[in-house]
Amino acid sequence: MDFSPIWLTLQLAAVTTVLLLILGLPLAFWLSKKRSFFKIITEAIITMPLVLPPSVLGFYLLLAFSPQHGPGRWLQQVFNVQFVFSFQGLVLASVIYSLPFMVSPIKSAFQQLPVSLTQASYTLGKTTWQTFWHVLLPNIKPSLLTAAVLTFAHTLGEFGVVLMIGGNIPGVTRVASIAVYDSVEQMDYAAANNYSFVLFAITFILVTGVFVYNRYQVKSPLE
Amino acid sequence: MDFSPIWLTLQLAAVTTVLLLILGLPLAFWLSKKRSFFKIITEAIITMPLVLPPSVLGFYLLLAFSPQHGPGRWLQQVFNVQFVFSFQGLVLASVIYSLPFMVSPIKSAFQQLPVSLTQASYTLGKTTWQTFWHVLLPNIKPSLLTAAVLTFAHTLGEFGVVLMIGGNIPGVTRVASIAVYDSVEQMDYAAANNYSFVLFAITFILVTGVFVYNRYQVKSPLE
Amino acid sequence: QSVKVAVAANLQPVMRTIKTDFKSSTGVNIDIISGPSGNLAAQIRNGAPFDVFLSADTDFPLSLQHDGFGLTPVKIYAQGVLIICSKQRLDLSKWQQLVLTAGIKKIAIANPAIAPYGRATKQALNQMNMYDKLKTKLVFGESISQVNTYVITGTVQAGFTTLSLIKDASNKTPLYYSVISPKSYTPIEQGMLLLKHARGNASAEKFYRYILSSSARKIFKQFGYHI
Amino acid sequence: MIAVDIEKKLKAYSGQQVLKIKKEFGTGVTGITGPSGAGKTTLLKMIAGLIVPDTGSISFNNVSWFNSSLKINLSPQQRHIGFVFQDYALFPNMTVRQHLEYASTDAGWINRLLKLGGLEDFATHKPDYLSGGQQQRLAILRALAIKPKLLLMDEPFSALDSKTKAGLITHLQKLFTELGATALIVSHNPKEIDGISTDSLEIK
Amino acid sequence: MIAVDIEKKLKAYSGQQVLKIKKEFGTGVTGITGPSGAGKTTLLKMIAGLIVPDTGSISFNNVSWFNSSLKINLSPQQRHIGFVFQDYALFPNMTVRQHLEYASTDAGWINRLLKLGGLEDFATHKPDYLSGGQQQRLAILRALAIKPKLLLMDEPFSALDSKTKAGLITHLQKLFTELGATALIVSHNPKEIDGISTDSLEIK
Ligand SMILES: Nc1ncnc2c1ncn2[C@@H]1O[C@H](COP(=O)(O)OP(=O)(O)OP(=O)(O)O)[C@@H](O)[C@H]1O
Ligand SMILES: Nc1ncnc2c1ncn2[C@@H]1O[C@H](COP(=O)(O)OP(=O)(O)OP(=O)(O)O)[C@@H](O)[C@H]1O
Ligand code: MOO
Ligand SMILES: [Mg+2]
Ligand SMILES: [Mg+2]
Repeated sequence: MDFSPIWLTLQLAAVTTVLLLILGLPLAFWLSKKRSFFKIITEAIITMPLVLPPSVLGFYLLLAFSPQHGPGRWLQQVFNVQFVFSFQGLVLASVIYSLPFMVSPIKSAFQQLPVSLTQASYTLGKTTWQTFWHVLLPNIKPSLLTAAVLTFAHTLGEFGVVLMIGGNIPGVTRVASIAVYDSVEQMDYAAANNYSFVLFAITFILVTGVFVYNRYQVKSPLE
Repeated sequence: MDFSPIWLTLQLAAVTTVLLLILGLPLAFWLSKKRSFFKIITEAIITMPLVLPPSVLGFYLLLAFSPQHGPGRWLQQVFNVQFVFSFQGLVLASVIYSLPFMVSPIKSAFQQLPVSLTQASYTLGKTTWQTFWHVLLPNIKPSLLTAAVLTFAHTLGEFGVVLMIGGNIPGVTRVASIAVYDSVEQMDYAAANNYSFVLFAITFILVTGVFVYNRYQVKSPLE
Repeated sequence: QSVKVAVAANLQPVMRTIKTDFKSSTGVNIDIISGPSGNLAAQIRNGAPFDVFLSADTDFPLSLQHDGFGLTPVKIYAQGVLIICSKQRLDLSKWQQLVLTAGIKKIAIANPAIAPYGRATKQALNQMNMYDKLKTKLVFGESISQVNTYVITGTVQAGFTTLSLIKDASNKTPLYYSVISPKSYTPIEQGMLLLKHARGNASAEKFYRYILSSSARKIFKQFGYHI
Repeated sequence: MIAVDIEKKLKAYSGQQVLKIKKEFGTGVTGITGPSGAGKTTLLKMIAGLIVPDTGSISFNNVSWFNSSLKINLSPQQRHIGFVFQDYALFPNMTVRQHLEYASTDAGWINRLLKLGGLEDFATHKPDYLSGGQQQRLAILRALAIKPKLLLMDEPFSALDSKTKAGLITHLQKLFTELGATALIVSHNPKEIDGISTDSLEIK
Repeated sequence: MIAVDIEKKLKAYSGQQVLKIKKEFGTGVTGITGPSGAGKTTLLKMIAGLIVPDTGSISFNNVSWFNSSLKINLSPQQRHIGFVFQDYALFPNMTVRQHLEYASTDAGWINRLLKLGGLEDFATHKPDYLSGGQQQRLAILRALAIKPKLLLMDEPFSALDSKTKAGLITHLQKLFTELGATALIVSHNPKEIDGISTDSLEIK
């Protein structure tokens, strides 16, 4: 059995989740604060990729990054990077695609925290950033974990975009979801079963691990 | 332009979201309370479909519900229902597929509520169910909304499972994501653009509407 | 009563004309579901409610027929022509040298496992001892349609596809192509099967007969298929 | 009449501290005092059924609410208790009136309580928009809304100025008599309930 | 020395209520009293920069903190104030010691504060595991941790028994002198700070 699709998928999901943590946390925080019309529009735009079918996103990425014209040509000529049929292309697509999965739950959690926590931290002379990091973030840990798991998972399951801009290249863009699809269509149910089983096992361990860890986070003082 | 794929998609997303609200809310609540090992396993299993690529899920659904053998054959013979290549099949798949998107954010939000709210409600003689309904649920509204929007959106964007067990049948299983994919394949870029645009417009209105509504929910007392 | 026709991806350009022509002569509307032949066959096995199957080869319909999914014997309705094609102004008459140059970065072929045109491409390239040399440049489209998409959007510099793409009048993108020597691959004989699901559907039978009729043959010819 | 005879280990200090209470509280008001951290809140929560004692028994008017050897443990709902939480535990989603409506359907009673707490003008405010003293009064009113036979009040007057407090206490005393209620009031300032308390308990 | 001359509309009653304060507070302790809902908390929050007054000015030792006509409005951080919130506003994620470490890096000072508040034994506890009085003392210690020149304390002793309170107040007085601090203490029980207060303000 060829393990490269699984390995590739895990890499993709991990890289995407890390990038989105870096990108999504400040964004969620910014969005959670008092709303302006501009913020609402920003948030709607961020939410878009989630609402759009992967095939639509894939189609537009294909058009945008075709090395023949537009941004794709420019990237190709100036940096010699190609976003279609490459791993970095999948990363880019996943980041766009999973962004709302990171941002939304975290933003909601921030909104549910009492304002007085922030106020108390401010009176201690702490900046917004310090408050964010030491007070707010630690108090939304369950949501943070949920968001990270959802993002990782959503990326693991990415299929439509990859089908569109991946090109099914072994070791480069042939992720597990594509490998399974491929095996099924070839009626190679044994291979499909193997891939599915390995993914199942890995993710079951992962998910259970997270939950067991999280168990100790749930508060139940005195009882 | 043929609007049936868009209509179908909206129907699918709406039915799925409603079913998942009914199913997911009590489940999230149950999971948010003190953990047992059994619950952790349950939660891991619920989270599975999310972590599995849609093609894997589609594969197993195909195996299970193909009228060639097993439960699919039985359903076909006894009830004359077929879950593959039918709308009810897509609903079933979407419910399984989107379950964690409903459950996870709501569960985290419940965990972040102070225990004393529940205790206060209990001393007023209220049952767990009444407490859930009148005290806990209203206080996690932002997360609830987020969960519903994520679920709806995730279903709108469903592609892999549908491609696998839906079969692109006009008016029955050709949802928008498939229609776009198909249009691109047929090099009918105008149609692909149209579908994309309509989806974009609908969801932009939806999402902005939700956020504008939610704006009034964000607390900022006195300031 | 409408007819659900599962067609191999290479037929997409021609099916639009077929659909209109069939509608005007019989008044019957057909729903077209297209994809790689292998996918369609797998779906039929799993209960997809298709009436007629137009494959890009004979193997898929034959095995379906063998397993009892068919109502008729498999009939060959056309023979496909494999080409190499590009959106760039390239002199493809010497494509065998050209594709090895650095200017050609990516070449699209259809997935050999599920698309007969991909199978034929692989066979031809192997026969010319080129498959291994090109391996790092190849990207795999799900079907001929996806290869076409990659070619027309310019995401690949060249792709192996069907001649019907060139003959499609509705395609406004100028394309450059060259026919692959027919000796290098087993002829792409495309077979048709009337499926079990069509039992009692007179329109489906009508369509089955229509595909073998002279008016349909004329259209296939227009689109570059050999009859 | 409530009889309590319980033990509970407090996970408090680095070492351990055992809370041991054996006492009968009659109808009327009993003041409970004791230093901060002694276990006053813990005692009330055990009586309410929110925390389970390690061993012992609690019974109210000869109905057993808790008995560790008989494995009896009634739920908080079954005990029908009015509880004023030290941190109020108000519902952020409900207005003042909704708090009371959640607990009672008797509109006359609700209006009477609102008046008693001086919150008529704030009936449509949510807790976030109330001052500290207003919140505390709401917590008291909510506990009274279910017309309980047993009231457990955890520092219920700590945020009130002396005038407001004096007025409220007078009203409460009348109400307790009317309801025939037993009230246990935790207070760090025993003088404030001197006028109405008939008994007292000091912890530790 | 802090000079306050501000106006703020309170969205409180169905009608409206205007809070008008004009006063200079000198070094030492000023007690602030007034009925529940008068605007005591609102006043402290305006001085701290957490709520913006409608008009007027606030200055501390001749530095302007707020001036509506000059559009000056320093952030809470710039004002360097010790604030004890009426509802404590403790950080659920931090232990007692972490609260103080978040505010100060001076380990000696932190240990001194822990001792002063009688919380040495609870240094590793999180707020959820503290009694009401312990929480309140932590809120006081946290405000002191940054060694502020101005302390705003909103009902800081409401959850403390008289003995604990008396001890704490003696210590606080020493500390205030040491820091040369100005303290405004909101209290519904003016007697409790009688011994240390040098001035007083009654609202409404
Ligand atoms: N949820 C909890 N888990 C573990 N220990 C707790 C919890 N709550 C309180 N404690 C500890 O138990 C002891 C008793 O707490 P309790 O709240 O009953 O005190 P109290 O008498 O009400 O004090 P106060 O007057 O300060 O409110 C304290 O030392 C406290 O630290
Ligand atoms: N966040 C808020 N938004 C609007 N109005 C508020 C808010 N907080 C308090 N109020 C109202 O403003 C008025 C003054 O409140 P404030 O909290 O300053 O009173 P206080 O003097 O501190 O009373 P207490 O002694 O009860 O704490 C009250 O009538 C209250 O209802
Ligand atoms: O027309 Mo095919 O089945 O994609 O080779
Ligand atoms: Mg207490
Ligand atoms: Mg106040």
